Amino acid sequence: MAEITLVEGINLALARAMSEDENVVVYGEDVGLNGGVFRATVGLQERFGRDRVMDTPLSETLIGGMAVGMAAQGLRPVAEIQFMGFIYPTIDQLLNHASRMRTRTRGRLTCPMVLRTPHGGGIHAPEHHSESTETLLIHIPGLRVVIPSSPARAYGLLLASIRDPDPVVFLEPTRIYRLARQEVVDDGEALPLDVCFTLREGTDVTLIAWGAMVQETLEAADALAEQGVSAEVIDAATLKPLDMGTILASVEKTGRCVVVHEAARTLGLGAEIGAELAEKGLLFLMAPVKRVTGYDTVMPLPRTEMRYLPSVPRIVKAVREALEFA
Amino acid sequence: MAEITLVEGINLALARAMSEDENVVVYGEDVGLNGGVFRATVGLQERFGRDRVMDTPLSETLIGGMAVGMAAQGLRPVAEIQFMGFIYPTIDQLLNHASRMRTRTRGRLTCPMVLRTPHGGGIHAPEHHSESTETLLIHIPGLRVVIPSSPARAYGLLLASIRDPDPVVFLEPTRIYRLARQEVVDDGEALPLDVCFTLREGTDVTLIAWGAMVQETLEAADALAEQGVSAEVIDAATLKPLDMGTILASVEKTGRCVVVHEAARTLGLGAEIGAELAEKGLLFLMAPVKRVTGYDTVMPLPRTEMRYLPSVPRIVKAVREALEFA
Amino acid sequence: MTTVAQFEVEFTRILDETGQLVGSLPDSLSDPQSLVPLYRLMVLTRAFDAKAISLQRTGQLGTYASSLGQEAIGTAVGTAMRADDVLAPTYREQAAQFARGVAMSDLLIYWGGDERGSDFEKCREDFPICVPIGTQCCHAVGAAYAFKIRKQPRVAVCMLGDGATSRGDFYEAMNIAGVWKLPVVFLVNNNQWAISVPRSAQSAAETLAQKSIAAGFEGLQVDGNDVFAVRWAIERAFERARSGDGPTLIEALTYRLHDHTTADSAARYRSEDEVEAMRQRDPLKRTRAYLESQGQWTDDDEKRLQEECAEEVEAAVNTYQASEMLGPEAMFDYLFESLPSQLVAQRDAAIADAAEAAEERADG
Amino acid sequence: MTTVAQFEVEFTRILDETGQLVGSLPDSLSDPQSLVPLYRLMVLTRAFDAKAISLQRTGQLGTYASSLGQEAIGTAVGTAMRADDVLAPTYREQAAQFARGVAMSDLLIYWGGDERGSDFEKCREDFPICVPIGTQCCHAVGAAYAFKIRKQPRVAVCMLGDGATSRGDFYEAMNIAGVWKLPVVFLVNNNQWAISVPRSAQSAAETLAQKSIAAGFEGLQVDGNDVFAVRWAIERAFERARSGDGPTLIEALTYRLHDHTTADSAARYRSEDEVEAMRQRDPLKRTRAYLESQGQWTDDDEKRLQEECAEEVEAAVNTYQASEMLGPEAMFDYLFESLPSQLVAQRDAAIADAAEAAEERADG
Ligand SMILES: Cc1ncc(C[n+]2csc(CCOP(=O)(O)OP(=O)(O)O)c2C)c(N)n1
Ligand SMILES: Cc1ncc(C[n+]2csc(CCOP(=O)(O)OP(=O)(O)O)c2C)c(N)n1
Ligand SMILES: [Mg+2]
Ligand SMILES: [Mg+2]
Repeated sequence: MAEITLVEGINLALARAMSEDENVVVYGEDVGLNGGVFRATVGLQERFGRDRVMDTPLSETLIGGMAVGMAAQGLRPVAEIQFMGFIYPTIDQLLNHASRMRTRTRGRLTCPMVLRTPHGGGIHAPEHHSESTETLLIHIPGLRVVIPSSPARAYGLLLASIRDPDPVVFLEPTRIYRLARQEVVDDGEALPLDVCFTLREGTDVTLIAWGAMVQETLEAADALAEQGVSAEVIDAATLKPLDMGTILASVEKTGRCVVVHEAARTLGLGAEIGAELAEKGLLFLMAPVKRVTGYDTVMPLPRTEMRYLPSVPRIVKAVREALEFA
Repeated sequence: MAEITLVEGINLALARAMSEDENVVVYGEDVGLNGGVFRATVGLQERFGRDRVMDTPLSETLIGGMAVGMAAQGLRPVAEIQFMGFIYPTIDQLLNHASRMRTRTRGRLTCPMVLRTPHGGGIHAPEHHSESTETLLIHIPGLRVVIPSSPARAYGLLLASIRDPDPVVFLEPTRIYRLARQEVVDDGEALPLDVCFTLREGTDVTLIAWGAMVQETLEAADALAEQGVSAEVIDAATLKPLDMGTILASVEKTGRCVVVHEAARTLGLGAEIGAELAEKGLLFLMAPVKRVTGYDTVMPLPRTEMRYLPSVPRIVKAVREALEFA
Repeated sequence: MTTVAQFEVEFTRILDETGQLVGSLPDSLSDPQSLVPLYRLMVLTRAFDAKAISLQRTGQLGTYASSLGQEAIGTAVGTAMRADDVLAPTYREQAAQFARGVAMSDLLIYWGGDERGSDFEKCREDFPICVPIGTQCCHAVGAAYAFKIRKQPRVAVCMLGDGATSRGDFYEAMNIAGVWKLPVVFLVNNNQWAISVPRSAQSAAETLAQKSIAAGFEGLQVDGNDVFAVRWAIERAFERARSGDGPTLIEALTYRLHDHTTADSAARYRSEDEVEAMRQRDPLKRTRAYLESQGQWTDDDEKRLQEECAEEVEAAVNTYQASEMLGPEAMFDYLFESLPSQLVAQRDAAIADAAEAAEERADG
Repeated sequence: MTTVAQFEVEFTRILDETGQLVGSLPDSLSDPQSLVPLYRLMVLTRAFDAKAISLQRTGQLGTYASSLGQEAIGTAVGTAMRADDVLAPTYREQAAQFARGVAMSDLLIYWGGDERGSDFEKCREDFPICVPIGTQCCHAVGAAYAFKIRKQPRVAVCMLGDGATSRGDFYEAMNIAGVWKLPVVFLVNNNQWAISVPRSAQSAAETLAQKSIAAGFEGLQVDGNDVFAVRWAIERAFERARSGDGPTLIEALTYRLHDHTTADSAARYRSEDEVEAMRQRDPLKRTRAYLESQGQWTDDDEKRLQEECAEEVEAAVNTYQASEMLGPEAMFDYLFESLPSQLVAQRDAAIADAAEAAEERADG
């Protein structure tokens, strides 16, 4: 059992899936010999050959659309978009085809594809390299959207995504690609694609986050614990379909909810959680549902990007406001 | 003063804007001699010439991106995407460029463009012709998203959108393009781009809708009135930035809120409204915030599309549930 | 200055407008009897189109796109394909789909607004009709890639219109097909119009065939109203594809004789004179003339064929009209392999609402 | 079979690798003195690149993309443009931007992660550096359209890499430029690599120049390490554009001597031998050799130039390092011409949070 990073967890899951099922093919820009700009696909081409690990031309529309054709033939394409800021040309194919192929053909053709892409800011990357626009994908019916926040969840959720018979967008939080190491057993065990992970139990407030923000949120929970506040921390993980059951049960217990995401506030996934609470939580909500999010403005260039991202103090402050509500 | 339809209101505003400002150019597929597949641009090419009303090749990515270049040169491009289902290739340009040009260059270059597109279902159109995916646009910081629900608002909001110094996506509800006629004075008066329109005052519940769903919602309000329920009806109209002030004030008065939209439920704009109420409405909300929406599934082909769209009975039922909550 | 690359685009016609051979038939059509099925399919397609239009005009069908005048292309393509090849069609390739085994009733069901029309009984790996223009190009190369790495001698056929050649998808797909030498054929039905936009406004390229030069493989132009020429070109392309030589682009020159769809009025943007001139190049007329000249066809044959086609079409209409409406659960039941629990409540609500609506209709 | 279209792609070199003229200089460069500024700009760009890399390596700059070995292209393009033309650059056209008047300090500020680096003092209508590959092609044609309908004799120049030629945007933009005869030049910096993807894996097209054939206009290939050849080609393209003859595609053959960016290690995917061989084709070396052979350049001149460039670069670094961080309000103040009231609360919160964070830093 090795201690590995999140990005190594991705790599391990890819290798596992490829060795289990010869229909799995991995492709994208620079995923071959170069092993991906974040090294997520390192070693795969050497191990599985150039037919199954392919560098494509620089064509994002094609990267998205080709997967639909491959999947219709029973391949299990796992395509990479090099950064989330370059995923937009694939939306046409994701929305009009990938997510609809089964519906359109009454199940005659299906689309078991995965589109992987690095997600989020905080790594001082160039312009357009720090995006967290999961909303554009979450809103699409028929698509699953998944994001891990630990090496083990990266491994288990990616395996599940590749095995899933329907299209999945798999987001990878760059900021924690190498933040921490964790023991991950390469046992081929997948994680479920429709449940949240309760990372810490608590009684005073429910904190919900995903991706890199889970880290900030856990740190905020630590800070709150020092102040005597018991926070429950949930990693949403499968953003679509979202496990509102777990979230509602938690908020029913704590009475308070703060959602943390780096995506822009308006119609970030926090909106859906808030709206669900506004519908189903009125009898137990003891405080306003707070959203600590990126602003409704453009992600700044790296010198000031941290101002945009939710920080531990911003999370703590929101929790304090919720606690002080009366 | 003529009684005109909504689509004629669009045409009137386009003609007005073009005659006021020679920088306004109108382009897209079939907008020239053919006058647009819905006749929205009819007569414009004849009147303003082929330099200012241009049929483009069948290239949606280009249609979106060319506007950015034109606008940087001080033109005021008003581009048409033939149906909302074909807007997705423009998202790359809208998100990475149009909405950011001012920010990226500290105001050196700007992007006063309008992207018009028909919105929504219910007209028995072919596959992919009945989309209501405004969420994908609303979430984009720096973009305005507007949708009228009457001939007069079509005229006034489109004029405002064209004159606005920043990028606007202007959605046009096909289902009510020709539903009703209204007197519209071609006086060049624009409407504000950041306020909701309260169409009917009421005391028991606030109904919020936009586009074609305003019609269903007003009918539901009629039905409710017969049952002795007084519904306030708000046309959100400017979906981004959304005038939450008006909405909050209304719900503070009525204590209940039902949002109606044809977009899929998850992260439809109803989510943002619900979440805002979960944050700011706890002290006055008397009932769960209900969302009557399209389902989180693919818009069906025309034979069964009405099943997908919110109907008067569905709206009335949601209001009744809100009223019966205790 | 040195010349570093040179290209030519060739145009091929085998059967001229008057029904005379001006080239030699492909080997596969050397038996005169083999020509009759081609003619038959063209006539059947035309009968189907006419019926569909009349159904639409009488409120019995949704918007419909006729292939009038372009039947030779789909006929040649569909009949040249092997059963296990894959077709990625537009909405205007009825003949190709019929040749593939798509039931006429399925196309009516589809245009009648019902998803089951894309659940073909045969050619189950063919893609459904693609409405977002050009997007099918990416699907075809994806399928072709699967054929290639599995070492299957199969070909993916991507059909598209002249308008579609302006989409980036077409180009990105061609480019990868070229560099990966994929077994795919791009067949451009150049019917001179993309709704109201004429070919001349779509691209300054002298031919659409030359667009493949950008992707480093051969493009050729054929008379698309000449079913023999299209067959010749596609067979050649198939041979190349199956022997590992990669993709081919074929531009088939034809003309859209009908409005773009039933929702369009072409009279707004083109002259009746132009259309009339193009009617002279009709693919059916010339094929029939040739068959007659070869003693393969008589007026009686024609009459019988017309009757047969009318009957077949009528049978399809009956099947279509007998199809019951989908239930509300159908919105949910094909979204995922198994419905996530999160959607069960929505499904239940949809079923309940539909039941209530039905009751109300019954009451009212 | 008739040939319906024919095309050729020409390659041009004026100055060979050893610094010998193998063709004739464009008229604009007939005065030997006019060559020195070209050489100077290339040397300055190289000095800038080297400094930027060292700043990045020492944590004083963000990710940076060097133009090492490709300086001739930007130099030729930037110096050939008129002030009121418009440039749509990538991140690898420093020389072109400097020629346009972009301050070196601005590029440092940009790569240092500050939006103000795109607020150029001169060439205020030039587009900022474009990171999403290929997307700038659409901007260039949009600007060119404005020039055309306003009957201004201006040209938009779109620079892009070999990788970018695989993007649909490039093709859609070329296609409309061709059919609308827009005054735009597409200049492909073919440095043989798109990160780790070699030119051969990017497209089967024998040349990238031929991609314009798909759009119906001329494409030509030049030695991109030959500043004279690039100048010749772009001047010719400008002439065409300004006289209403529409767009041109120029493929400039060069080589990316450095890693893709400071975040890349090219050793993973290409051999040092290949790179070493390409170093022999260095554009600076050959230009200097030619100047020397013409008695226009001495070792002293070289020494003085190197010193001058180092000073200029140093001054830019100082300006960069003196720039203060943007305030939190800056996130909001350029989003719209005037901030919608809906965003005021967010702006206030950002300012308050920044203040609190600053306080905490002061305390801690
Ligand atoms: C991406 C996209 N844009 C626009 C449309 C609307 N539309 C439907 S058909 C058509 C013209 C297509 O022309 P062409 O490719 O020549 O095919 P044809 O209809 O002539 O067979 C347009 C613009 C669409 N369906 N998809
Ligand atoms: C749309 C898009 N996809 C991917 C990337 C990531 N990326 C940055 S540079 C690059 C390669 C570009 O190659 P090329 O066009 O040849 O330009 P070069 O860097 O060689 O100058 C890639 C893939 C990007 N910036 N934009
Ligand atoms: Mg056409
Ligand atoms: Mg390159």
